[in-house]
Amino acid sequence: MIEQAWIIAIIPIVAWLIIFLFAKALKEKVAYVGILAMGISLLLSVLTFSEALGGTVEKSFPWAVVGDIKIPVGFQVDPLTAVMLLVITIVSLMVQIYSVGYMHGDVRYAKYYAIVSLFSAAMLGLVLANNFFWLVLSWEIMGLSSYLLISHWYEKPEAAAAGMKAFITTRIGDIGLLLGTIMLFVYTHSFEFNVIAEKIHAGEINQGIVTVAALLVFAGGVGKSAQFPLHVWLPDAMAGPTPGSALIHAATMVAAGVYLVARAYGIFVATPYALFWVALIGGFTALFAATIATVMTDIKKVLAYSTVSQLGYMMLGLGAGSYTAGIFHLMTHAFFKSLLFLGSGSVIHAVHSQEMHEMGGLRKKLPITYWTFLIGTAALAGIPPFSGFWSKDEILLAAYRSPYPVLFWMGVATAGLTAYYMTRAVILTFFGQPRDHHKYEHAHESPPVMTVPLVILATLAAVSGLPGSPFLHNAFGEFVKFGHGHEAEPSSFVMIIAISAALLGVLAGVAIYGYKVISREKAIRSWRPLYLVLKNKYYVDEFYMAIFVRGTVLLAEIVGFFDRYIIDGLVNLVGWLGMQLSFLSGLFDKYVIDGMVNGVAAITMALGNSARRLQTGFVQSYAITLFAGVVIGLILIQLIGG
Amino acid sequence: MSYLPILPEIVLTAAILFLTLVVVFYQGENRNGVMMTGTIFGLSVTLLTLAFVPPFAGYLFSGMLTLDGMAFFFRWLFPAVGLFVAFMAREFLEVKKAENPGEFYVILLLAILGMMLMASSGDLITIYLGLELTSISSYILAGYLREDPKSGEAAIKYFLMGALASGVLLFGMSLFYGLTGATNLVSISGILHQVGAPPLVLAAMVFLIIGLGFKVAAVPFHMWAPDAYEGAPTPVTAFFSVGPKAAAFAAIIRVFTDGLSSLVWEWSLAFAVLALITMTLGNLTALWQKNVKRMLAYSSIAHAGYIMVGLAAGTWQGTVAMLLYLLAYVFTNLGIFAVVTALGNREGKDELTDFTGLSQRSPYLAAALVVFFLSLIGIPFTAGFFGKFLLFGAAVQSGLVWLALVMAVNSAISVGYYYTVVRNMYLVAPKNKGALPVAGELKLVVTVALLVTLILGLFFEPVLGRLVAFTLPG
Amino acid sequence: MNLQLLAFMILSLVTLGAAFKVITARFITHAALYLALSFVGVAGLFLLLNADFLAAVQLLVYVGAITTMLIFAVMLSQVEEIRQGAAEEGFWRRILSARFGVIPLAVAAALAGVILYLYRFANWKAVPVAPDPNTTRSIGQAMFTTYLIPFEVASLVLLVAMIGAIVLTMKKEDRSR
Amino acid sequence: MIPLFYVLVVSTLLFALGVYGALLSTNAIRILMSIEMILNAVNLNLVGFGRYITPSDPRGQIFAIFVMTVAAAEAAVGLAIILVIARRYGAAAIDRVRMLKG
Repeated sequence: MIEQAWIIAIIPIVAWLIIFLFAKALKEKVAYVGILAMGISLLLSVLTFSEALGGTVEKSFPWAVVGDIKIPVGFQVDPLTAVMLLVITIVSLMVQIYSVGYMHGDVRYAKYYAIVSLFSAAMLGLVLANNFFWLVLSWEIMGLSSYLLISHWYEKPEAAAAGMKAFITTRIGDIGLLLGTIMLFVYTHSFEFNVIAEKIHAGEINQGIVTVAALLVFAGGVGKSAQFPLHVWLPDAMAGPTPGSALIHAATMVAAGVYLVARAYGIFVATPYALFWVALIGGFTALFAATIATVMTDIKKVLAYSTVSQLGYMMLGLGAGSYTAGIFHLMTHAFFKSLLFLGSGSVIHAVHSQEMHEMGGLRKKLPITYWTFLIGTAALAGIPPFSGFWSKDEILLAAYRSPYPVLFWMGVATAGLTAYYMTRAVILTFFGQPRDHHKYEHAHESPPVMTVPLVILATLAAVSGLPGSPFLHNAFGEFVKFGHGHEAEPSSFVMIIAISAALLGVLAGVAIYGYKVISREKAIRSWRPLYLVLKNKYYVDEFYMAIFVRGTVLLAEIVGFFDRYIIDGLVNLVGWLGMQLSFLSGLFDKYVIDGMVNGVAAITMALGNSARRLQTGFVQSYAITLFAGVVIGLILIQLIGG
Repeated sequence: MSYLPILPEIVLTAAILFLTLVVVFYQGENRNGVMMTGTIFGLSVTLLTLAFVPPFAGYLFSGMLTLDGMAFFFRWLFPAVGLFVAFMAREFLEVKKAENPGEFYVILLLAILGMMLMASSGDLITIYLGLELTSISSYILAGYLREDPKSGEAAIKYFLMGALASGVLLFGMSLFYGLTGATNLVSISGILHQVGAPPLVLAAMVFLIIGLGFKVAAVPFHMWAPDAYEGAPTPVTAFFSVGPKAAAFAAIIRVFTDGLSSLVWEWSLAFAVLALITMTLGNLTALWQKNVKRMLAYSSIAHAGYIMVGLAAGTWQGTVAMLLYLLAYVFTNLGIFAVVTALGNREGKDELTDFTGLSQRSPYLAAALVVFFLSLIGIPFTAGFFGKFLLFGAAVQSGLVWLALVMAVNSAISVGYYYTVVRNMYLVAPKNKGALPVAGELKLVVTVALLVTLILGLFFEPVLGRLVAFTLPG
Repeated sequence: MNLQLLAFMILSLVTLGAAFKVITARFITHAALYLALSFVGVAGLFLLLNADFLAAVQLLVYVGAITTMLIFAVMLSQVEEIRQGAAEEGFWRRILSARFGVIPLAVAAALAGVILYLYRFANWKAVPVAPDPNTTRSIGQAMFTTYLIPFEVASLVLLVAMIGAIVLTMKKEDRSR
Repeated sequence: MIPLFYVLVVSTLLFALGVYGALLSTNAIRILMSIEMILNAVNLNLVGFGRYITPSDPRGQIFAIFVMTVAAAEAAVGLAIILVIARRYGAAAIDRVRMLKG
């Protein structure tokens, strides 16, 4: 199977086509097409994975040859790809099964399944690609599908806006990736990861160029993986359907950025600068987003910022030098975060609200959702022995062993905050007294089609950390590693710190929200400025609005002004000066000295004429530009060329 | 001397003369339809001839013509453009009650002949004559709706500015003649390689850059374009935005890579600067437009800026990228204008608000328009992506990373105004309810353009391979 | 000063002076007549440069065709303002205004200045060879051999101009013959 | 023989006068005349270069003949367009023709 692994990405595309073409005939049966396709892909991924344990495969053919530019088409299956294939297909399958219940009766049911299939196909293609060219192609397709998925309910203005925001914000990063790709190509004459890495390893490329290229590639990861400062799209993207969010924010889109850095690790390790920036941005994002998550009251927003924060964690792991840790956390996170999103979807489905302050006491009404959500929380908070604990521990270990201790403490602080805000979310949602009785009365557990995926994912969230634990001799690290892999030796200090941070967070959450030992209101009151800053997400959106959006508008206005007024304005200015001159030195102009009456009339008319001419549309202005351009061009070329 | 290689041009000329007679002597009711059929027949035969004439590469008629791969590319492209525009024109001329619908097609064919000549010129004289044949036809086409004051205004502005720019271009050509004693591009190139770059040669080059830069509407010589595009009849606007523009790029490639190859450093720098301001200003101004034709005018200015990046690269890879991008741009833009024509034939005002609710009134046109916009933005698996990708590559290869960066930022900005249309189509309730009646030939044009956009996005390799074979040096 | 140079000076003055009057003449019909005079001056210069055939063509095309066409168009126009030709303000009155005085003057003068400055230092590889005594014959020969393609295209340019002029100006009634 | 430079001075001045007229006048017909002056300047250049640079080759004169042909065609089409415009705007005053802007 491993020899034909590319089929895994083709199957969802076929599903997409079938849904696209026969949407009307199939009605809600389209779901089975998508689920069946993803099921087959999952099966093939398992086969591929088992074969990949034996060895890696890479196949490549020239697709287009343009002189000395060879654009390849090819795929590879190495441990990284094998793991990613499994993660993507599992999460996507669970999401699609779950959606049968969640999206039931939706106006654009078929379109939803079509896009989910396309989305999965793009991500699968991305992890299978063995070269930058196809990676960029899949990357762009994924960007487009994310736009469609996020603005699925485009009647809602915020959904339409969020889709656009995601599309444009990530595109800024994409520009970096594209340029990085081209730059690497220009210097190595190859798009293929392995060839590029080899050439760089052999020292054929200048260090400075490698650094710039690596940072450009990283920019792509920053955009897609919602790292600071391009994180703003992700929380808004919650306007999309919740299972879609689970797909985007757990296994596909956002994971792509982390995957990219891992895939291009050969470029990053060649230059210390690049990795340092990856770690710094990752660590900062992790802490930054975690603080925001502590004050969000919308359950999906909490999870959204938590996603941003955890992605930062993965980047931190990669940047701190542990390839294995970053990918390990990517995997465990995919399971527990999709579980949490689907769980929150189940809650939203039940109470028709996303506000945690309108929930409460739901554990009795939604027992399955409650228990699975709790497992997800434990995994995310890093409570042993759930999966998140093991992967986080690896990352903290890597940060601890890195030359920058600040990274380690950033990670620890984030871990504490994570435990705190998740505890808060669980307590607000499932414990205490119902705060909205009307909603509480109507709440009921979701149908099996939704709860079964929850249970499966909960199982995975609980146990998927074990392959990376000492119990299984760090099997994951033996399998997924960069080069020869050099695992940092375990440190009981790190483990103790990690566990205490998590427990501290949980305790704080319980103390404030469970037993009200500390009054929430009082805390908010005494820390009001800080609270406001967090509540407004550090005003990043406002800042962007002011700088970029208004800036562009301003620039466009200036340009439009130039186009419209400057030429004519200049003309009029000179005209005005000339007129003043002719007025003052009236002796030279018989029409002015003909008499005060005539003079005043002439000036008034001329002024009116000038005002009229503030509008463009004058051929003469165009002609003046043409010939003035000639004169300026002639002079410039002599200055430059001479 | 063999006339066989230019048989397509001869066929087209014969078609023009025949159709002129038809216009004069045919007095039936359906002149418009008859002339369209004749035009399409003439262009089809031209294309067929082109396909079956044995390939020929070299100089013809004492170096007046250069028939090479690039010439073949454009000689094939321009009649295809003509087919699209002819299909778009019939219903439009009928709806707008144009007084002499028949002559429209004759003039269109003459313009196409001029464009084909420009692309296969080997001499300044033939370039000039081809350019003027195209330009004079274009002035007439712009003013074709005599009763529409906007059309007349477009014509007069286009004419006056075009004639002045031709004067500038011609002055530069006369200087090159004086400096080298030759008008043949190959001879000029040879002499310039000995002469180097004295000040006057550079000055003459500036005249050529500005004269031709005007024709492709490079900022700051673009000001005529939005006025001419908005005022001209919509099928003519479609033609302007692809035909004469592509032909002017063909002439630019001819003059600068064939004739002024020794000055590549100087002119690539000039085009880099022009490309920078052209794309930036075009995109930023497009954000502000209310009229869809005017918006598309600025969009096409911006695209001319992108294409100039290939010139700025100054390498054969840049030329390949330009040709591929032109191909993608031409068909995508024709598709867009077919939709605009279909809508304008019913609504009549060409405002952005006319697009409201198009997804309900004509889902096919709306979806096609979205694909065309994606292609213009440069999304993968549409024709526009590979063109942009190659342009990026050519720029980076020539060390113009900054230009590639600006281009990438620009294509992000352009999402803004395309999105306005998409939002109007899908998210805003329609102003006029009811399905939009669309003429069959317009649907055909949209479909063909859509197919080209998508097929070129998926299977660009054969086309690219041929383009490379065409432009590879030596 | 030899006679040739004197003739050159006089013809140049006529050409440029008439050209200047084209710009400054108040009535458009006067401007058209000055334009004809300027073209005659250019034809004279062509003669001095041994381009006798071209001088004849110049007289035929410019003076005989273009100027006549302009004058006829002005005189026969049904638009009062064109026929009267008094639409524009006087030249001297506008010379001090910006759009119609200072800026055009500055641009045109700068253009002439820069070009002349560059000419001053140009190194023309002039060939001091006696001119072809029979230019008409050699032009005719070249026109139908070397320049056959441009010749044909030029005829198409005239064709399109003819059709275009008819389409744009023909009255509606004409169609219903 | 008259120095080439003198010829070039005359042609340059004629060119500049044409440019000046085109920028100065509001009358489209006068602008058309100015364009004809520019083309004449180019022809003078071509003939002058032909006389001094390639005396045995009639290339320059032939180029000039083509320019004249095109000039005639351009003038005819230009006049036709001006007449269409003049019917609408009542005059050949080009600065009134400004529906299309911004």
